[in-house]
Amino acid sequence: MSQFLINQLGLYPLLVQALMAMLTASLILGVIAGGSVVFIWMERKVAGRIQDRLGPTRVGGKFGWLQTLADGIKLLAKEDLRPEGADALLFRIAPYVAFCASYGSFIALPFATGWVGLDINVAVFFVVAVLGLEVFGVILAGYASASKWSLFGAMREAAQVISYEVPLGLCVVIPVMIAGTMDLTKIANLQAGWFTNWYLFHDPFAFIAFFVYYTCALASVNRAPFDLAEAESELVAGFHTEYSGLRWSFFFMAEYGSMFLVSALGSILFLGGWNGPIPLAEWVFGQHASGLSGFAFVVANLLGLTVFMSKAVLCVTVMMWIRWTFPRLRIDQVITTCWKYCTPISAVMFVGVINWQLLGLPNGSDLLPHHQLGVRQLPGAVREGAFGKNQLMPQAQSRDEKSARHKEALPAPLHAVSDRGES
Amino acid sequence: MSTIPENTANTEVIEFDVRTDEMLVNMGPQHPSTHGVLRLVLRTDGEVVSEVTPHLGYLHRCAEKIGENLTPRQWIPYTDRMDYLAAMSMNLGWALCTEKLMNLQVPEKARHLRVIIAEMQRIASHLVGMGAYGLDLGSFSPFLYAFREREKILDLFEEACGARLTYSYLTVGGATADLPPGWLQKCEAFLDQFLPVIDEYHALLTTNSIFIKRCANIGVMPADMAISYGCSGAVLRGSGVDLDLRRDGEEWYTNMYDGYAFEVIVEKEGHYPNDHVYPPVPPEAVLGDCWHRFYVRMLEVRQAVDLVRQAIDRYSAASGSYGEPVKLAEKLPAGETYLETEAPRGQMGFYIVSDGSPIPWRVRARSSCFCNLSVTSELCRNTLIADIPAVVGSLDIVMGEIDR
Amino acid sequence: MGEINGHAILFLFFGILTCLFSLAVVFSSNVVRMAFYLILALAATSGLHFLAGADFVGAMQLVLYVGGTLVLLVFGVMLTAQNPFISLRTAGGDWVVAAMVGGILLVILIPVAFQVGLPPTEASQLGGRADREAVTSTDPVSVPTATRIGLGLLGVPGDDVSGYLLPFEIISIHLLVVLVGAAYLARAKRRVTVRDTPGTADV
Amino acid sequence: MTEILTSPVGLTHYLVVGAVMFVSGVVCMATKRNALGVLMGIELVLNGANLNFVAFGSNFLERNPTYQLGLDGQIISLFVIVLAAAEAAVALAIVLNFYNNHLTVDVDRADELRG
Amino acid sequence: MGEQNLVSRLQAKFGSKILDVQLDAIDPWVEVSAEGLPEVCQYLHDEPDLKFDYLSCISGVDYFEPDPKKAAKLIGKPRMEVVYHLWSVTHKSSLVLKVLLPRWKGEQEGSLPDVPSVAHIWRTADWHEREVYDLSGINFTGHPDLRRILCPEDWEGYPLRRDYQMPLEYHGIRCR
Repeated sequence: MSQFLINQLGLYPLLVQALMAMLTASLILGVIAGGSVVFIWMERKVAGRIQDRLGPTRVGGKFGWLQTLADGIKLLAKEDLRPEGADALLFRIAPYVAFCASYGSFIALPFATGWVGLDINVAVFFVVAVLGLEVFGVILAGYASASKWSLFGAMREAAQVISYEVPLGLCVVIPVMIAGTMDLTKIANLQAGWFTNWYLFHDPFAFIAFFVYYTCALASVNRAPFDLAEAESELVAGFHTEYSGLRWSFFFMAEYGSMFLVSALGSILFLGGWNGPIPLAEWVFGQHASGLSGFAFVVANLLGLTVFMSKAVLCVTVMMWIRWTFPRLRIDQVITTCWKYCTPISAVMFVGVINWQLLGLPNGSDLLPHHQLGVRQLPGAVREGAFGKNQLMPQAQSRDEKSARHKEALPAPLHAVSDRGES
Repeated sequence: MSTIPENTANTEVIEFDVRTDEMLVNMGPQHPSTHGVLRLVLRTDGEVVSEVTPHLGYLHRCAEKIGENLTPRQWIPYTDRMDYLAAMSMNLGWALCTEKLMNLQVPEKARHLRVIIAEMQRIASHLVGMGAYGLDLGSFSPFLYAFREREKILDLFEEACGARLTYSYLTVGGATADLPPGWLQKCEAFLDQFLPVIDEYHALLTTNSIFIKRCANIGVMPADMAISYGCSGAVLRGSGVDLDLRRDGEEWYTNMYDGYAFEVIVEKEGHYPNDHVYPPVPPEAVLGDCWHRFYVRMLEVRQAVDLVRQAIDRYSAASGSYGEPVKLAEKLPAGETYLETEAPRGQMGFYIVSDGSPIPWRVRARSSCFCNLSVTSELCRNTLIADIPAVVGSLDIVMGEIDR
Repeated sequence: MGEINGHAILFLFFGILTCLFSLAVVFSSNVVRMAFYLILALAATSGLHFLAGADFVGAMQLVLYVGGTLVLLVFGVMLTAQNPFISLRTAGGDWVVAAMVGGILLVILIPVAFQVGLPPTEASQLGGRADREAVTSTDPVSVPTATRIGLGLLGVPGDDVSGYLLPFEIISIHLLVVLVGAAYLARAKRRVTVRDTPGTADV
Repeated sequence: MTEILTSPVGLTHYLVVGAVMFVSGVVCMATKRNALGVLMGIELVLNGANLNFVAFGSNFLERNPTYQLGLDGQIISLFVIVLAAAEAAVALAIVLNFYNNHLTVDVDRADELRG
Repeated sequence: MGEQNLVSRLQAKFGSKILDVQLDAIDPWVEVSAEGLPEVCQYLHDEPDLKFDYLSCISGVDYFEPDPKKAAKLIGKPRMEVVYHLWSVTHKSSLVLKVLLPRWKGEQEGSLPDVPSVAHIWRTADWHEREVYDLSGINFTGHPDLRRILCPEDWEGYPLRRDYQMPLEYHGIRCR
């Protein structure tokens, strides 16, 4: 599209780049803002249904579709309070720090082949890193509020997030290791085909690793039973006790944004991303979306987007289900869970997956016969490339050989797509 | 974050990892988990609470002073507002106490009616206690499940007396009205559908491993401590003290339960009565901890269901009056008496002193929660902040009764 | 010259942010705000890393520095803060000395920067040509570096990277030692006199 | 002025930013009496140096090919980041320890060893 | 009769500290002198076959009629009574102790009558005594922390005394 603007309309390339960047940014903003509106509505509905209630039923029709919007307007109209003793600058800026972290990590999150804000080849790393920055918003909010309850919340958050980043990172590394790349788009495309190709079913260790990942993700985005930072029965509202109105809603958006983000990340890493349980696009179009172009590509990608969104939303829903079912852990139990259970388990899973790969044991994709539509062979090729014997014990090679090998390691269609993704 | 000057007069030396500052934190009177307007002042060092000082009186209305200006029947609505979650039991306690002073025996039918109502009230009250405890530990849904069932009891009460919270139904001489026709069938239908729901509560809370982690071995209260602090009800029995006024109380009160078959819910030799039908006690739980207090309450719900069923049979079989209330300004004999009854939250005592006029000289309400709460500072010493809602919630207090 | 260069705009954005927040760290007197500005400065630095094509280092900077080290730092600030918003005033003399030192360093460093970073002469233009293309292309971070860095760390020398197995192992051991040592230091027990709680009359 | 926007980003740009960071760090270390402030100064200094390593190693900057570090620059900066993390952990432990003993984090008060 | 037996034991042991006994009342009670109260309580608490280990309630009752026309009728001479309701968890028996006090110490308005505290025997007495102090105005000597409990710390007067007048205002809040 940008090529079209430059060539046909004769627009200044930089302007086009800026326009495209703004378009992407606002699309992502739309995802996170619209997402939180939907998720907050969903949270209420889910909570309502779990608790034998109806949830919102009035605003915007039978299902209360517009309830969140109405609440948003109410929040906008609320007075923006600031405690007298608060550190004004930090108090004002903290919600935006939290929100920006949540928002920033969406930049590298692909929604379908090529549909990504910025195609970074260390996307996994980037997403986890930027998401980890959300803790600063919480800490600053807790500290700047000049309230003891907020401070307690901030201290808990800091301790908790630092701790859980370790097992979370270990679990994230497992699919990265299986795929041999940190590029989320590639990781997802490597799981194309039947659902047995998903890294969840790659081997027993990866299967367990997903649940450890999910637990740690719950903890790192502060959802029950790990919502210690805002434990309302102990700390009133924790770090956002003193917030109201728009700033408070920014914390909320950040929370729901991160919930969606970790769910989406989990579904890309373990649940096959935008690949459905059956290779539907391959049957219809004869090829995986990454190998298509033009209208078929868009259709296949839209299908993939739907699948991806449903997986992520399903994960979010399970988070809600958990929240409305379980009591809250105590802070020492949360930290114990991390260091005594999650970290050792994820370390064992990590080692287990390494050995599974090294020993060349059969993996999930061997369970079902590979369908013969071309794409299935790709992951195998990449696995060879990334983890073949010659790779583990490489000899000195000339530059040409090496780059040639890198080229062949990546499926050709992916090259094509990543090129198109930019245009 | 105010630092507290160290008191050098009364010191002991202990070892510390990282020296942090102590701070005084106000928990309440506006705090989600202090069950109303209780205010706890915590002295904390990080997450560890070294001292808890309860401050009461935010709901103090001096009901006892009001009672010196009203006849006993007129004071009944004021008893409603003590333990507003178990108003029927408050009514009953005061009515029985006044009847004891007047030496007034209620008819047989009224006796069984009172058992039905009192035990239904016990169910309703424990449901709130259970739900609110779940809320204290961060589990929201059981609260609404509990309220769903409680609503049904309130519907029944509303049908009987027209009120849903402050009933003034049981009164001196019996009750203000007989149960309406068809009420017993509805009540039985409710009990039938309610029994399986109890198992749901057990599944959601009692046996939930996070729940057990949060309250097993927390706030352990030995039996002698419970007795010394005058604890009562589930708090006392949760510590393994075999005392239930329905069985052990004064004759004037136990007569009401004469002929009823029930066992006091207390652990004996590692077992609760009929514990094969209940979820087992987890190995982490220690007698006298929060979990046991909660468990006793849950078993009492089940027990109350049995008692209501027995009472319904007896009530249907009994003939005669439901117990007309005495005259509003009935003259009281001179003298004084004290009677404790087993209300859902513990032993609710009333003391009445009369000079022979219709208006008592002095009335006094001995609140069970008042005594139960007094143990907080002892139980919460050197716990974590998160344990405070767990401990206070397990005492199941109602501030209306504490502050009177 | 010619068109405005997107890369340059982004560089200016992140570079100015970095410099501004670094200076803010210096001139802020509140420790928590200092930490906050430091976070922003380092985050902007990671942006510079991305712009220089070092995406792995940039992400690492975010994870380790901003996410790990600085949370620790903020934690330390909170643990050692006696009153809500501690601020430390710096004496005038200190400022003078520091300004002198800083000024001298700047005077030395900036000319060096210009000397070392002189644009390539015509003779060496050939070497930079291909890269210039990359610079002006839409995406400066599309060349993966993580794999090559990983191989380098495993001791596999490549065409533009040497083997670093020994330093890598040494640093691993070093990290472990540091972890144990820091834990030991922070947990060292000492005797502290605290207030006994009243109202414990025995029965 | 427009030249800075139109000319490609070069090594100099990075070196200047690095120099500013480095000097800020040094000044920070010199002026702050809070141990944590000094620690933050050190972080700034390390990052300034780090930026230079990355810049020298980058393929994307206009530079004199004499000063080409290749990926080694990135690896060294990785080591710096990791070591800085370790350094911060130890320094914080020391600060906490110091705070335990003196109830302050003022570095001027750490003078027991003075003869 | 159990109470008769108990009373004789107490009288034999404490003699003049047992001032009066009323066995015909609905709840039989024993009047104890203020000085002898802790001793008697300790005995009742410790003795294995009595073991009154549960203090149900402490009540302060003010026998005073401000209206002289009604005063002489039934209530007797003006006095304060502190009533202790004891209960034995072991033996399921109860006992009422009473301590009769002048309304004001030395008949001086404003100086509270003294009773020794029993908070060291039953911990629950701690709060109950605070409540009686707060509402009825009785000074429990030896109490670890005798403060108002239900009324605000700076409240004036003792609401459950018969001659209590509600203050007109409290910190600018109109009271009546």
